[in-house]
Amino acid sequence: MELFLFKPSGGQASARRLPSWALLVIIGAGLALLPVLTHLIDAPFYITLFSRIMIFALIALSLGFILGFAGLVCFGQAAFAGVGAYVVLIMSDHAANGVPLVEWPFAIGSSSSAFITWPAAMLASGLVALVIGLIALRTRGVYFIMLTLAFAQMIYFFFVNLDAYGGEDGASLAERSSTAGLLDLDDKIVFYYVTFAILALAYIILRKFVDSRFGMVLRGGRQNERRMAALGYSCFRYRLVAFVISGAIAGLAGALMVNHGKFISPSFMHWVRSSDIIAMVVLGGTGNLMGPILGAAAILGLEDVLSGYTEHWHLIYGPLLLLCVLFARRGLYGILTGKGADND
Amino acid sequence: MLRVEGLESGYGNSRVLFGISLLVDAGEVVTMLGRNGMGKTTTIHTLLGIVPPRAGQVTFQGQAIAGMPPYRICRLGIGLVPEGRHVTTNLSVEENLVATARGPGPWNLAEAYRLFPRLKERRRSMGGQLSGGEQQMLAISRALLTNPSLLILDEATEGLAPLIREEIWQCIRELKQKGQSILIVDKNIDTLAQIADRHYIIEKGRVIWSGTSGQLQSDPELSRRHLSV
Amino acid sequence: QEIKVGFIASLSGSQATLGRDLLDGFQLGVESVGGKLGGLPTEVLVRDDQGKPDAGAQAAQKLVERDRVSIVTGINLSNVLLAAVPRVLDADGIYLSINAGPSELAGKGCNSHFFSVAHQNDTVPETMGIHLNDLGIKNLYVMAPNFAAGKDMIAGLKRTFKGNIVAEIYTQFGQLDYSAELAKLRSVETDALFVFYPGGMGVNFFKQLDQAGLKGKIPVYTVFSTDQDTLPGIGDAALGLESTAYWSENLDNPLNKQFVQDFEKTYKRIPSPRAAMGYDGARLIDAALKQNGGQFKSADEFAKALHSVDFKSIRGNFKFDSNNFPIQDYYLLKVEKDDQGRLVNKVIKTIATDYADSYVGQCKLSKAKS
Amino acid sequence: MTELLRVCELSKRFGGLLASNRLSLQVKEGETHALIGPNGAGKTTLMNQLSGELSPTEGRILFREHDITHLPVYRRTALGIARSYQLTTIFPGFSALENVMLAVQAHQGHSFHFWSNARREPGLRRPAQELLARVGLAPRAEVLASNLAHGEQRQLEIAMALASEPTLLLLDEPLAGMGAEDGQQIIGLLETLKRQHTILLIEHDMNAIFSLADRVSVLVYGTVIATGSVDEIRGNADVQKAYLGTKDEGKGVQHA
Amino acid sequence: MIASLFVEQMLNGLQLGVMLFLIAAGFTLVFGIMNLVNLAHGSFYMIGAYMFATILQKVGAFWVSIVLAALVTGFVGAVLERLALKPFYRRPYLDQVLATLGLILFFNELTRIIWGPQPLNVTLPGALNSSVPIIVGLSYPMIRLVILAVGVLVALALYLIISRTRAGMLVRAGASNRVFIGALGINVNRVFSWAFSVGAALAGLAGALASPILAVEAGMGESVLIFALIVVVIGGIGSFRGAFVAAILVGLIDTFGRLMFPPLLGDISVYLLMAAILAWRPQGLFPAHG
Ligand SMILES: Nc1ncnc2c1ncn2[C@@H]1O[C@H](COP(=O)(O)OP(=O)(O)OP(=O)(O)O)[C@@H](O)[C@H]1O
Ligand SMILES: Nc1ncnc2c1ncn2[C@@H]1O[C@H](COP(=O)(O)OP(=O)(O)OP(=O)(O)O)[C@@H](O)[C@H]1O
Ligand SMILES: CC(C)C[C@H](N)C(=O)O
Ligand SMILES: [Mg+2]
Ligand SMILES: [Mg+2]
Repeated sequence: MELFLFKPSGGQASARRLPSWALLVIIGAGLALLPVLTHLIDAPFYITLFSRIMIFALIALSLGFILGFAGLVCFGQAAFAGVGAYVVLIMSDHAANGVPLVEWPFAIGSSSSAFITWPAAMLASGLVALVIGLIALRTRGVYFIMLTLAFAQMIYFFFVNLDAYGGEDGASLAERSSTAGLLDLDDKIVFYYVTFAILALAYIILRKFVDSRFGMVLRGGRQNERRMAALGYSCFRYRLVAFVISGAIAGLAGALMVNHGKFISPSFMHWVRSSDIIAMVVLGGTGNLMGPILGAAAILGLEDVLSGYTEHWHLIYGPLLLLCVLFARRGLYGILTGKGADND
Repeated sequence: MLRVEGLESGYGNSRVLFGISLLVDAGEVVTMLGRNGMGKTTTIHTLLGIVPPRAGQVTFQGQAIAGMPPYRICRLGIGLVPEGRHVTTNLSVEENLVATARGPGPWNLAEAYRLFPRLKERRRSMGGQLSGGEQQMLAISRALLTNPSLLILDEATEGLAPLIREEIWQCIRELKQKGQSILIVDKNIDTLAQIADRHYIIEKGRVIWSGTSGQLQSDPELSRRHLSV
Repeated sequence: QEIKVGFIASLSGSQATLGRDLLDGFQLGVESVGGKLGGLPTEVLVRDDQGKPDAGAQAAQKLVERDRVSIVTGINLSNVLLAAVPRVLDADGIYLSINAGPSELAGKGCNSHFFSVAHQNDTVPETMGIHLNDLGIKNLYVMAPNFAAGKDMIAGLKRTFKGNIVAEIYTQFGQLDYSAELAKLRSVETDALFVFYPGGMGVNFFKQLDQAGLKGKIPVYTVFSTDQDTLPGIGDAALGLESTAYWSENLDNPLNKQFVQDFEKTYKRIPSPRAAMGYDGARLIDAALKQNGGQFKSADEFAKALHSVDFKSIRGNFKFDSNNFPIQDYYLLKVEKDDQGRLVNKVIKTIATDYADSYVGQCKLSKAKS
Repeated sequence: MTELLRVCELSKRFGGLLASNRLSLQVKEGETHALIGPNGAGKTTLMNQLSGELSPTEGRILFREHDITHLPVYRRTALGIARSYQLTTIFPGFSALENVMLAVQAHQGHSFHFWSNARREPGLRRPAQELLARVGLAPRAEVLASNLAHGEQRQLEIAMALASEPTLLLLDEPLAGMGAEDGQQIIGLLETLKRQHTILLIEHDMNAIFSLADRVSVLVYGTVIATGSVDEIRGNADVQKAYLGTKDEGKGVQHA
Repeated sequence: MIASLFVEQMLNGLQLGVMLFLIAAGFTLVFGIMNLVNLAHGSFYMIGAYMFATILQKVGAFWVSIVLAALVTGFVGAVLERLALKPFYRRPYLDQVLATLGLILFFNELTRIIWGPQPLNVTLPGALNSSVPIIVGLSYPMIRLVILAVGVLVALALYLIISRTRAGMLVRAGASNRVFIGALGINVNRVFSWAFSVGAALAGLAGALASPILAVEAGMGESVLIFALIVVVIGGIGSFRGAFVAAILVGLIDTFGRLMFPPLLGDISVYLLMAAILAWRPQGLFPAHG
């Protein structure tokens, strides 16, 4: 109650700095043209870095969708991504050894094709999200956070104990996914653009979702669940669908991730990773879809820059994070556009 | 006892109070009247320091208190029954009463239970489990237990059953007889006109009329215009 | 031309003493050849893998792609190594291991650009197995952390040990509290205990073993866990523990004496095998570069030189097998106090000479040669 | 008039407290039925059981002869029961119009639409605008709900309740915290609603009760002690003793 | 044989349990009651351990070092609260999470700079480093018994303070009613500052006690933090009784789970426990807020 009682009003009046469409254009064009730039300054490494940033941006986006619009703070987003990554790894591994994935009750062959393994990754992560959601979505707030954390840790330990694929040490992906000869994912620039295209597509789709009737129900449930029930909505179903969508997108990001680093280990799924993802979303600004992308770029970019200066970069980065939260109440998106990100 | 002069304050960019002045003498019962949203609650919160004052002076028992933190102001002897009750939901009824009680003075637990027997029945219940009206009783008792020299009641009878409401008015009459100073905000103007000594009518953050109960009752036009009664 | 070496190791976390010793030894090795490997201006870029495979892999990738180093070395943990090495080899770099020697890279996964100057993990416990057979131990309780090296260690032990394994316990990597495992150990009949607990895990394990009053009751044999990177931490709880190894601070040869003396002078502590292998590694790079006329022409050329160069190791007998892992001698060591009262590893006896690892046969490099 | 709602022997226990004690009550189709009683008598608790937010310890609730005792909230809404709360509950981050649009959408029942922009859908906007007009909020349609005045928020809440075209409206102290002016406006609104809906109303404001209600039930310690017309209740000695006070209460609350 | 294994595991579980309680108690003070999600609470555990290791080296006396370490940590907590955390009391949880995540990184790095990246090892003086016979065939480490005793005593004292004293009531009233408790003449800021420091001191105490059996290293707080969080949630946020019961439960399940279950089940036993309890009682065992 008191939280609202003394909320300073009139915060809306702060000057608009940058229209959000302009920000979108800048980000989009910047990412599209980056390879040209890195070529000019002969710093091909940045292609790798930004591919990585975009993959994390995709995970953050998937979380930003449910966190910002449905109020679901999921502490297991990294685990969904990890599941996707392992699916690709395991399928490719089986394909390389010519062993079918499952023989009973019916044979499922294996494949290293992106057209099969990546959707499979989404499917698997979506299914995992479905199961977790069925249980966790019955609770609220901190209890929801902790339940998602618990399930994520269970998944984490499942892979820690999966000795066939390296257990805690993780495993390397022998070959990147094949694309029926269409694209050469070993080419860094090709991989970069594939990642970029997927990120852009996910953004557009989620953008549509949040403004649709479905999105309105999610947002309403975030603001006042009791009222939603009284209106006749069962928020659970809508949240479950959103949760599964989010999990599937994170799974796709995982498929990209294992292709990017050609390596996956359970530590990608540890709760600390998930908290990094949450940090990206919050720092970027909740309640809009550009925030998570900005947050991922800011955190990974800062890490790259600062760690280049001193090995003790956490000493600067930590307090910087705190100050950002303290002064940029609405995240980076808020700073850049002058808009309240959290105002639904 | 309490003197407010030229008090101004607001929330964020919006100004709500535009120079409120009022006075409560020892032993006096004074009211603030006015329609919804005119700044009565804001006045109370500002003089208690809950909302920071932007201009003006507040003296309580001769001491300037504007700018002090609320807890220091209240320790000087002000007991508040806040609008909206604000009982502590996760303390039991009895703990709600004991946690902030202060002496010395006539009010203690037994006295409070005598005033509201219903609270005694529910003493082990958590504040948050009480019905709306029970919470209101708790908020009033809680303020009394600080044994204040000035009691401030902000919409203290809201949501109370007529019977209980009448008991509260009776209690205030008694307190007045014992010499307690009281500042009241309430919607039951007729009752207030009988109990209180003087009245201030607040409109849009300004005092637009003040006078005695007699003056208020003799001017029905006043009530109609400013209080829509 | 200058030579850039990427050095990755666990410089923080439970394995940090290993990383520290590797780095100190390596840098002392560089100093010992005048600060210039192969006579070239030398830059060593140091990165911390925090004991995590993903961090190590990322560090490796940055080193080869962004900093364009030609040689990467340092990694102490086998699991980190397995994640990082492909990054280096994909970018046409050379990896020279100075500690971790996972079986995966010795057999099917061997590579002409990957070298281990230190050991192949299995060999050390294999020689311990031989020793346990000699002692006539019938029942053995086995414990190790659950990660690549831990699995190699137990596989190696089982390859030579002829008795009965009472229990084979894998604990979480980095576990600090062994009370549950010790309770279980106490409740089981066994002739002896074999453990592999490097770094901080070893410090905690042996201290807790002692606190629980179990140390005197069960004879304990170990590998890689009672060296100078853990001994000061364990303290007197380590006294009397026996291990097998291919190097000791007390190994008696002039090169080694010189090294131990220099190391103690520079760092005010006794070197561990990690420091020794760091030192050897630096000097091996130096020797190989010198053989190529003080130049790094290409990864292939350099790899050839590494394999063939006649290099004087401080451990004495040493040469590369066809899978680029060492053939060397193994000793039995025992923790005792030296005349200054410091805990040291005394060399008790030689257990195996010119000992090669068991994976070399699976390595395609060997087939090409034979 | 037929019977719309029947509460049979309903009990709700909170630990040692019986908040509803074998409570029975009938609400007839079309009537405005007021519920009064001392503080803590169990009025809100009864409301919560009717709307489905609390489930009773014992007893049954029949709505149009269907047993709804254990249905979840949203299912009851679908059957035609809508409520407003003792404390205002709206969607603070949406505009007034969007608040009502969401209610309309709920009633239409097509919420698994993922693609088209809901805020621009005429099928939602038009009915929502009509509802706002009905409660007198049309000019404030675009204002953020959290910026509406207290009275306006209560109006908005009623507009949302109406979107489901409910048969039965449950209103818990709709006049609480309202000054004379705003209160009068709400009473006016209720007077118009009264003709189209069955209303179950909790209020401590006797003037409102006496001017709106067809029948009144008095709740004391979780049980209905009397039901009757306004005049019967006003004259009932038990009610005066338990609730109204012995004095003529009409005077004390005249201006509330 | 089996009996002694059971007794030993029981003791181990209880010892882990009280340890978790010490950490969770402070966390629940700050989170459950003052509404601040302070992830850096684990850092106090770490600071307590480092302080203890350092002071023990200088002073040599065990108990003096323990008490000093807890006090110093409490002081660090007080300073931190005043300097960095005050503004976050009324912020949304996620802001708090992010800000205190930043603090974790800061403290970890700071300890690395001050004490070096390698773990410190604490060697106990004299008798504390030995074991005591408990039953036939079982001698149990002295230090673990000490932890058990201290933990139980502190838990008892805390329980009495929280449930019986006015200070305890004010702390419980805490954030749920900050403004109007203030308007009743209570200096809520001071109550909070004290509660925060006490919470920090308790975590510091836990860290100091744990350091002889675990290792003192940067980042040691994070792994216990997650367990402390689980304890708080299982117990019911803001409930001390709940935290105590949950801590013991978690301690026992984890210890026995590692021994009796297959590896995967052993690893996740605590998480399964939490999921099961929350599925059964979505507000934890002892929901504190009515
Ligand atoms: N926390 C707040 N933030 C912003 N504006 C506020 C806040 N509290 C009150 N206001 C505004 O300040 C003005 C005065 O409100 P106040 O609560 O003082 O009125 P009041 O006279 O007590 O009314 P009522 O009779 O409804 O209690 C109103 O316009 C109200 O909207
Ligand atoms: N969740 C709960 N747990 C325990 N007791 C409760 C709970 N909810 C309500 N009660 C008790 O049940 C009784 C009835 O409460 P209820 O809110 O229904 O009263 P009411 O008739 O609406 O009163 P008012 O007119 O004051 O709003 C009260 O004594 C209250 O303390
Ligand atoms: C030598 C040991 C300390 C480490 C081990 N060789 C590993 O690969 O992790
Ligand atoms: Mg007011
Ligand atoms: Mg009520």
